[in-house]
Amino acid sequence: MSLFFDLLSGSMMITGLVFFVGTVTGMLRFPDFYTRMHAGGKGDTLSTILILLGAAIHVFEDFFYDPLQWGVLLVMVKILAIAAFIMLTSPTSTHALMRAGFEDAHEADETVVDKDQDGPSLEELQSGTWEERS
Amino acid sequence: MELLTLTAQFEWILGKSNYWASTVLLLIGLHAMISKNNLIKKLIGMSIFQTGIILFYVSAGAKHGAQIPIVHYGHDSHESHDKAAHAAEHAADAGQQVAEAAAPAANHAADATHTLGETLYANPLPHVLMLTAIVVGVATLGLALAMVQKVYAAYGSIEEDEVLDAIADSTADSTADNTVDSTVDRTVKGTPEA
Amino acid sequence: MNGFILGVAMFILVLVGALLYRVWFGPTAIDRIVAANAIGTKTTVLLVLVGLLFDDVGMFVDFALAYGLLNFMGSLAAARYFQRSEKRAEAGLRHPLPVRSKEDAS
Amino acid sequence: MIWQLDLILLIFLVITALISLRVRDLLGASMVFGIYSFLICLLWAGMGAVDVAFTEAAVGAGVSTVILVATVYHTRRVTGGHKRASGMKLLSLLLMLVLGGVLLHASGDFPALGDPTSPANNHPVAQYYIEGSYQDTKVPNLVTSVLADYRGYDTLFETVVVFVAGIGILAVIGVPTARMRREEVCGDTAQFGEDSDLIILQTCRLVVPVLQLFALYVIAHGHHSPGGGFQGGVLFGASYILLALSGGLREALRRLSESMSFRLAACGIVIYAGFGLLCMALGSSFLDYAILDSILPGGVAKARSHSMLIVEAGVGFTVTTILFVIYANLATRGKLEGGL
Repeated sequence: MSLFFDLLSGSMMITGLVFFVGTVTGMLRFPDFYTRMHAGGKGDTLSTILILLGAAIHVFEDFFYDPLQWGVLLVMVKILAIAAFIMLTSPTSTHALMRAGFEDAHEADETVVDKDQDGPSLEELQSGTWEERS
Repeated sequence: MELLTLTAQFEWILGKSNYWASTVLLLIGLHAMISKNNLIKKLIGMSIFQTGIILFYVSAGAKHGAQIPIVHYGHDSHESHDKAAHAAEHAADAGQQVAEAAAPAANHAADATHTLGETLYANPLPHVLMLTAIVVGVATLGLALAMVQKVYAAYGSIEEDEVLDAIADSTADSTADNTVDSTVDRTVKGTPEA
Repeated sequence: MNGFILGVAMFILVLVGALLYRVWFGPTAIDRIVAANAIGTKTTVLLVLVGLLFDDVGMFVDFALAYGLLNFMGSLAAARYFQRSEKRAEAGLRHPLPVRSKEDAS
Repeated sequence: MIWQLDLILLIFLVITALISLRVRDLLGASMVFGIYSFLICLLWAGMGAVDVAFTEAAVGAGVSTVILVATVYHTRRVTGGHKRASGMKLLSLLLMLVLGGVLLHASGDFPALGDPTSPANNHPVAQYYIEGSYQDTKVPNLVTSVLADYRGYDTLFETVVVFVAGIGILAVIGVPTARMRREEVCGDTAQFGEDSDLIILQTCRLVVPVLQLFALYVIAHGHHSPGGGFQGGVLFGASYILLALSGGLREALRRLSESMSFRLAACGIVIYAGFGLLCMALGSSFLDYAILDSILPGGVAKARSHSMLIVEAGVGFTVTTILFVIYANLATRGKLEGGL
């Protein structure tokens, strides 16, 4: 049974690390602010939550073998609370930063702009000159 | 100086690394405080200097293989030292309740923790000193930043040389510069890029 | 298991080091802020892992929780900075940025 | 001590310090300084200094970055070139070389890191704190008992320094006339977060109460886990700063006005010092809690433990309110309206 817990928490941590590698790669390699923000926002949150879940399972193992240790259960609940708050605050800061970069008139890289669509350009949106055609 | 083996050299480096790092941080901070032109940069340098000092103190109190300085007294103890501390606590309790009668037992328990106490817990004294230093540090950083804002309101710049030039100009004028007032909006005076 | 956790922590730390590249060369301030945000989140994880390594998570989880609650304050302040300086510019007040250059990295 | 993490973190620390001084955009430099504080918190956690790490976590993430950004907002964001700094730079480098040489040379005489028999660790005072303080006070967290009991004078005056820093900020940038107008503005009912983003507002609505509750937990539970008056106070102050960042400073000031802040801050110091005087009135020396045995329940050791809790609450009052005052004044150049 110990092996089961170890495998479960280990695999969660490794999955989290894989996502974090993706995050770092995206943040280092992507061409402009918006795409970097995309990588940094999603992968970072998910990898954090996965690794914290792995840690919570690792802590739960102690409780599983000795169910009288309520303190250990409390620690697990706290780790899960950290994961919950990261899930709440990290997307919020991503949203705030994306908005800030947009208002600061950052340019999108031309390789990631979809030119075929009949939508507004980024400059039109930022300057507020674009109006939706009915 | 005798020749050391590779592992011994590595251990020697590990033993000094924190002190070296704190020295480097001290020097970086001091260099920034002296040579940086911008006042906010100087303050960041001051904070780095401060962390260098804190690092030195905390390193002095670190011990290899020590627990964090919080006594394990609860029921969730696995290791033997926890049990020893536990036993010490019980014995001390007993010593209080039965007063002098149980004094030898309490002394014995105190001896048991005495041998363990040296390596069991990290030294709490540097932690206490540095903990208050951090909070006081942020309060003084706030005060310094307030002065930076005041300097900007008065001279329209936070670059050291520009501020010095402005001071030299204002003292060169025989009439004292009365427009430099806290309540006056600085749009009158603040033309930094002029 | 301790060795495994140490490995995970070291791996995260090395990746944080890779993020320092973005902090050093990030062309604009907001790129640095994004990297700071990611590093802050990972600090929370690393604190929990260090607690596991000390075999005493209960003592470390408290300030990891504090980080989980607080580490978006920096990005929030920066976001508010951009929003407010935008408003000041619209209101015709003197902008705090004399030069609005994209190549502000030295 | 985990030396692998320790070593990498030290290298990263030096790199981050260099970056934050090198970046010419001050907003970026402030955020890099935030990263620096994250890393140093990790370093202290890795060295087992949990209380120091907790303080650094709360201060670095919640307060220092935010007040740096507020100052950058009110001054200039980009630093200019160096007109005459080069001579000073050369002199400074020379000085650093000499000083660095001396310090590195002296470090050869230091005891190795983590040596349990080093003079600092072997000193009878440190030994006594480790061995005797739990018997004396029944407080498991040795740092708390040393902070609030054995070194009570020190902590009292550190708290006073924080208070004086708050008064100093008021004296330096406070604007008295605007402050009087401010009282009138406070009277009308401002809408909560009228100019804020909806998503940020709702998140902070969830986070702020949890943060305040958690801060109270940290103050109260500081006897048994890392925490105490300073950490909990910083967290509580950060919760008001967060409220000001999301819902507007006016909203935060409506909950905790500046005059009330100073009253509470003074109150905290009066609690602390008054408790010391109470000990004197009962016939012992200043801040000697053992004499309070006759008032507080549970024996001498428990009396000291309870006294520490009250004293920590006083510290918490002062730190909370002064940090909020610092932010409120720095964010608005002392006018307490508009601003960041």
